[in-house]
Amino acid sequence: MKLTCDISVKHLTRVEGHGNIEICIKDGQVEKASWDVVETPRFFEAMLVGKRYENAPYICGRICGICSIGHTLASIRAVERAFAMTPSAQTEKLRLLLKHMETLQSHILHLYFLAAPDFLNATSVLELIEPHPEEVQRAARIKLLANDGADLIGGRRLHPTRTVVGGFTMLPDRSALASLERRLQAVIPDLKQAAELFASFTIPDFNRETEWVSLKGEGSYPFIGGQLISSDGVVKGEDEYLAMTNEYMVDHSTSKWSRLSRKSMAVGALARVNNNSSFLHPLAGEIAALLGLTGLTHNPYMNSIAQLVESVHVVEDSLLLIGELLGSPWQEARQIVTPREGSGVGAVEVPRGILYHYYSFDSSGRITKADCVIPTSQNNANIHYDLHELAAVMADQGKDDREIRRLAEMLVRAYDPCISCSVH
Amino acid sequence: MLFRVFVKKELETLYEILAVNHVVGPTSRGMAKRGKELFAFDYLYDFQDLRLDFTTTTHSLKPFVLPFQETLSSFIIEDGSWEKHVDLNIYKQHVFFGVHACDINALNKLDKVLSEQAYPDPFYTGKRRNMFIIGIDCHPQPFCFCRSMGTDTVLHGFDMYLTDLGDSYFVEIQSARAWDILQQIPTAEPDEEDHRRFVETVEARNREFSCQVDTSDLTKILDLEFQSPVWEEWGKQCLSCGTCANVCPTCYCYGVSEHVDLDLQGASKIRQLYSCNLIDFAEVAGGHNFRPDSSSRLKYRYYHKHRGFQEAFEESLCVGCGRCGQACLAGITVPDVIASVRGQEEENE
Amino acid sequence: MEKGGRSYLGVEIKRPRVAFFELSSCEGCQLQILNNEASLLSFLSLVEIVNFREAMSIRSDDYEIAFVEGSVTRADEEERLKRIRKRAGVLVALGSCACFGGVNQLKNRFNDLEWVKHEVYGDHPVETREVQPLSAFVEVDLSIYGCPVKKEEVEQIVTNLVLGKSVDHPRYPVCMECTAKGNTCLFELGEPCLGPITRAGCDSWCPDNRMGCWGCRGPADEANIIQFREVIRKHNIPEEVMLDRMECFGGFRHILKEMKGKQDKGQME
Amino acid sequence: MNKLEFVDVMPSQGKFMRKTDLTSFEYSYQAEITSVYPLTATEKLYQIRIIDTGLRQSFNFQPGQFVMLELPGIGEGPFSISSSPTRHGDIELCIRAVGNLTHFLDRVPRGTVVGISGPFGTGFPVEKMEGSDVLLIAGGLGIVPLRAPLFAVLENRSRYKRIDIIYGARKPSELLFTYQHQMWRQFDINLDIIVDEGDADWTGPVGRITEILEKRIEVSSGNLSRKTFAIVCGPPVMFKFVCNMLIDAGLPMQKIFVSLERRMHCGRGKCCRCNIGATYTCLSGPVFDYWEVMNMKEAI
Ligand SMILES: Cc1cc2nc3c(=O)[nH]c(=O)nc-3n(C[C@H](O)[C@H](O)[C@H](O)COP(=O)(O)OP(=O)(O)OC[C@H]3O[C@@H](n4cnc5c(N)ncnc54)[C@H](O)[C@@H]3O)c2cc1C
Ligand code: SF4
Ligand code: SF4
Ligand code: SF4
Repeated sequence: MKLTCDISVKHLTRVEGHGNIEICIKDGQVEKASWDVVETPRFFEAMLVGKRYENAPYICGRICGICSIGHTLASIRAVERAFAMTPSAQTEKLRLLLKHMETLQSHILHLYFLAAPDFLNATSVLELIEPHPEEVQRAARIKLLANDGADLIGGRRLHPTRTVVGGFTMLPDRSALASLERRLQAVIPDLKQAAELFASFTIPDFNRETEWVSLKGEGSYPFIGGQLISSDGVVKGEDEYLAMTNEYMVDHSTSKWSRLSRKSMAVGALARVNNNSSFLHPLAGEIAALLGLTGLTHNPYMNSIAQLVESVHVVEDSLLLIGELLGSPWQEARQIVTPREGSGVGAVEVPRGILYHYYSFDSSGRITKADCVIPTSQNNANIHYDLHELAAVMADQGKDDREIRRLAEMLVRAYDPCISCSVH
Repeated sequence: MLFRVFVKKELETLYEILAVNHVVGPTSRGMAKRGKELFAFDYLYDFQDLRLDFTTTTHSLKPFVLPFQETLSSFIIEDGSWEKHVDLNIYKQHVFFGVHACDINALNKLDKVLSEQAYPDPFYTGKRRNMFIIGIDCHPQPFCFCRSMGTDTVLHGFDMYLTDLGDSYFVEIQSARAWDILQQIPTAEPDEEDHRRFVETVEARNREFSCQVDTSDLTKILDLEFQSPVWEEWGKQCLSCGTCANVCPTCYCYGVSEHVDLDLQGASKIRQLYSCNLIDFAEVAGGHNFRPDSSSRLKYRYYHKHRGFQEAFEESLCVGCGRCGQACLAGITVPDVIASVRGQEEENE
Repeated sequence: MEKGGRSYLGVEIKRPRVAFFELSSCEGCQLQILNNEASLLSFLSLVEIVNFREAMSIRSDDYEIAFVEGSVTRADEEERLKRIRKRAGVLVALGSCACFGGVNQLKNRFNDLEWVKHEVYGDHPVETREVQPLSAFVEVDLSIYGCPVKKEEVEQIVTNLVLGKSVDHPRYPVCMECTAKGNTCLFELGEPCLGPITRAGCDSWCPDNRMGCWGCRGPADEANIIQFREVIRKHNIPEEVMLDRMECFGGFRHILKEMKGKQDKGQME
Repeated sequence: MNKLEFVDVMPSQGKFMRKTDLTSFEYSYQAEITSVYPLTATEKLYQIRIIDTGLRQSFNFQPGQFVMLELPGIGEGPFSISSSPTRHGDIELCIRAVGNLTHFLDRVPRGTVVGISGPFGTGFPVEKMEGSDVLLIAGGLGIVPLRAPLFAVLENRSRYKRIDIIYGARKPSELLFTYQHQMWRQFDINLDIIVDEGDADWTGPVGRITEILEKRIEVSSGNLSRKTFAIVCGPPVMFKFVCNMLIDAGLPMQKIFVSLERRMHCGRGKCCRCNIGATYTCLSGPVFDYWEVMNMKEAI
């Protein structure tokens, strides 16, 4: 049977930002399959020019509501590296803990609110409230915990208020930190249940060999700074991010595209797990194995599973961090900042992949040039080529319109694209 | 009035005896930019945090008796009918450990309006009735003008009052409760030497006062100068931000607002302390504002404190703690304003 | 909960159909609404959400209240906005981007839009124009300020909207809320803060966390800018820091324009 | 043992600290709106009855006093009682829809239960006025608080001498209680109505309230008898003109009464919102004689 279909999804739902899917198949041949980002660009890199350094994290956090913590931290890191500052061990721990809270909340949001409805035949989480009350409550519980944790450390769950160049304006209350620890412990059974739920879903079987790019773990699962690595064997320093991302523009998209050794590459939870699985904490490792996430996985739909594994990992890691933080008295929250001429890169693993901020400063600490490379723009090309391949496979299997559309939407969602981020 | 003395190290015992209650006292809040230490009244959990040598606190004790926000009543709404519930929010006994005379006087003044007039406020009165107050002699600061307001000493409104004699404390005991508690630590009847040192200490303190306000005939002068152009000048500087009222130990005015719960099944009536310097303080529905400009609002604040209250209670509603002037970012202070109204600016510069 | 709505004190209360839309923004304000873990269910029984792209696939063009997040930076957004305006009985500007242009309008300070485009996209053609708030194109019935909006406030506003109660923003500045909390003023600590001139309502979110206010809610009624500059000067804070913050969210754009105009005419000392 | 004993304020004794004083602070009577009459486009007359019979009977007020009316979750505000004091807790309020509470009130149906507290404030000394001429001067909504003393006077008509009502409104359509004007006249009351601008059906005089007052003063050949009392209610601008005319006509300041309006949030002399200087309009007012008014800065 020769399949012919024309699929056009204008403004894909349950993703952050505006993007379209077009698939056109004629007589079993894929004529067109594309992923177009139509979000309006906001020009953050230009906005920053001429601004004093302390504006950078504040403004850049507003690139994206979901990963504002990640942007803020990447921005701070870029500034601090440009000024040759080394954050204190305490600041590093608090930042990582804050980062974990964002990762947890974002992953849970994606898993339950954006992805799960597809597996449970619903159009939104609202429809799941009645048939699956415990699941929805569980998701709300975990998300609440992560959000509360972010409030506690960063001052605010989105667009944090305590994070500044040099450290924190204010340190969390110790007893509140201890209660966060207890709540994190209590959430582990919830995560195990979540793993069971996702184990019961049929993840579409689709593989396309991909180059996976992430930070390189050195003794621990990497989130903030360090070397860059790809599953094709490329290793580069943090400052060489441009050689790792190679952004370019395409006509049908307002977001930039990226490539490394192949015509496209991918970043995100799956890339991180693929490249650094040996550093996962024990329970996360167990769950990865349980859910079939072993070896190099080339099925993009497994990104959701990788997110689940990471959710467990960050909870385990947060417990260790809080233990260390509570183990010693508070040190000075904030260092004095002395601006100087120079430039710096900050690379941070945000929920959707590796994020880079780069700034150069004049001697008074004003920004002369800024650059931000966002995970979704690194993934766009890969999403696009995945869609093409998916369409071809589906056409071969003679799947109908509806099924192709469903799988295509799910595919894009699996990447959890953060579009307003990517067209910052 | 009864007096005792006890050696300083017994203070910790006294603290521990009282620590079974909620204890609120002056404690450090770190350093300000200009290198002076900041203090605040807060709940204490450790004697080490108690700083009886504090200079002044940015905020007064007011939040403990008149919280910034308080639920006056809540409603259960069931379709057509409703039920009103009032919870007085009276909590258990609080010990206020280390309060200067001005702040005790401030509470006494608040009592006049909130507890002793018609319609006593049970929310306030309830908290006032459950206070155990230990006063402590202060260290006059360059902005304190309590002596001008007659509030540098306090005659009532506390349980005991401490004066630091160097190696011991001189205690004035005002309540039977205080007496009973002091039975549990070794104290002695003050002797001649203690009396002498007490008088000396008081005199030394009095010499430290440097800031003054001329209050003679102030009520009349305020009336006479009601149209004075100086108010315009101060009005231009005022940020209309309400900070002065928030830090003031005697500002008590408020607004009430009602809120419906998200599920429409409950509602609440909340009062929030307000400030007469805020733009809509005297605005009525329809838009007419009785004090539309910052100068008339600022004038009203002085008018209420130094004239109106005087008329009603024969005392001023200002204890001269100087907090408002310290907190005001525009630098508007009571001594400056009053001097200018009296036409004495130069002297005060 | 029954579909038809209920009554409050005998007055019938309809459950309005509500839609959420976003123009150029970070979508954080919508996220704040999703972040209502504890009260989401009550929220949903109060209003019927018929359009929320970030959370659901089904969409409908039949709605009474439209919440629009983000600012207008392209012709297609202007059209979308005008279409939404036609359909919605009540149009709500959600967040500072929608109310004032938000951080997005920072690019407006460059007179040369071509330079802006080139700085980010090189020679690749992209469409963009001067960033504008919703009110530049359509009538806005209600503004919810904040970057991000405060969820408690959004809930209260939505409740009032449904009940037909008016929505009154505080008219006083952030300092009122901040000093009420017993905070140490940041100026004491040598930090800049726009609290004295910024509209309250956020419950002094930033100063509570020892971060000076950046003015995301725009100016308070009767913001005393002249005196505030004096405050900044007295505390030895560079005026540039104050201007950076006033510029950040667009709320002060009229005031800044006025200040600049005066400066150009040499009227400022 | 060192736990200090908790003092419950409720059972405590003392001068102003009787239990009833303290409990009454947030107390409100539940009262039912028994009927609603639209009077004009923006004003409605509400008949409100305290539900509990005993409480209703013991509810006493003086003409000129006000109640705080509360709709849970919506708002609370002061409203003058506009009905006869002999009707106790069966009161009438005439309310203009201007803000939150008042617009919602405009929507509630008959039968709705509201909260009433009070009565608060001072009243007009109608007993003292017995044996005298009474001049009631009202502008706009000012007729509402005047209705209570008017009822009191009507119920004892024979104890008073000449009674004049001078009532001004912006437009004929804004005149209140038109259905009662005939009845007032039947009680031998001189009712003069004037509007700022007439309409097609308007046959009465057009102009300012002061014009009528001038005529009234002329009747007494420029000198009001010293046995005259005046009650003046209306917008702030009106007070000054009217009261000055009365004083010029020889009326002592203590015989001129006005009802002032200020923003109020408690009605109980606490919130300060109604302060004029430091005088609480809610405790010392809203009814003041003109001497008191003259002595308060920024009163009018
Ligand atoms: C002694 C007195 C008697 C009054 N009698 C009447 C009357 O008989 N009929 C009538 O229609 N109106 C009367 N008013 C005015 C009436 O109180 C206000 O119109 C009403 O409170 C507005 O409330 P709102 O919630 O609708 O307005 P909003 O603007 O939403 O007001 C919010 C709150 O501000 C306060 N407030 C606002 N305007 C006034 C005001 N003018 N006076 C006092 N408080 C105000 C109230 O506490 C109110 O709840 C009287 C006012 C006073 C002081
Ligand atoms: S000095 Fe200022 S803060 Fe202190 S009591 Fe007087 S008015 Fe209040
Ligand atoms: S910190 Fe900011 S908001 Fe708070 S009082 Fe100071 S200036 Fe005002
Ligand atoms: S403190 Fe200022 S910047 Fe922060 S949320 Fe409030 S208004 Fe916005």
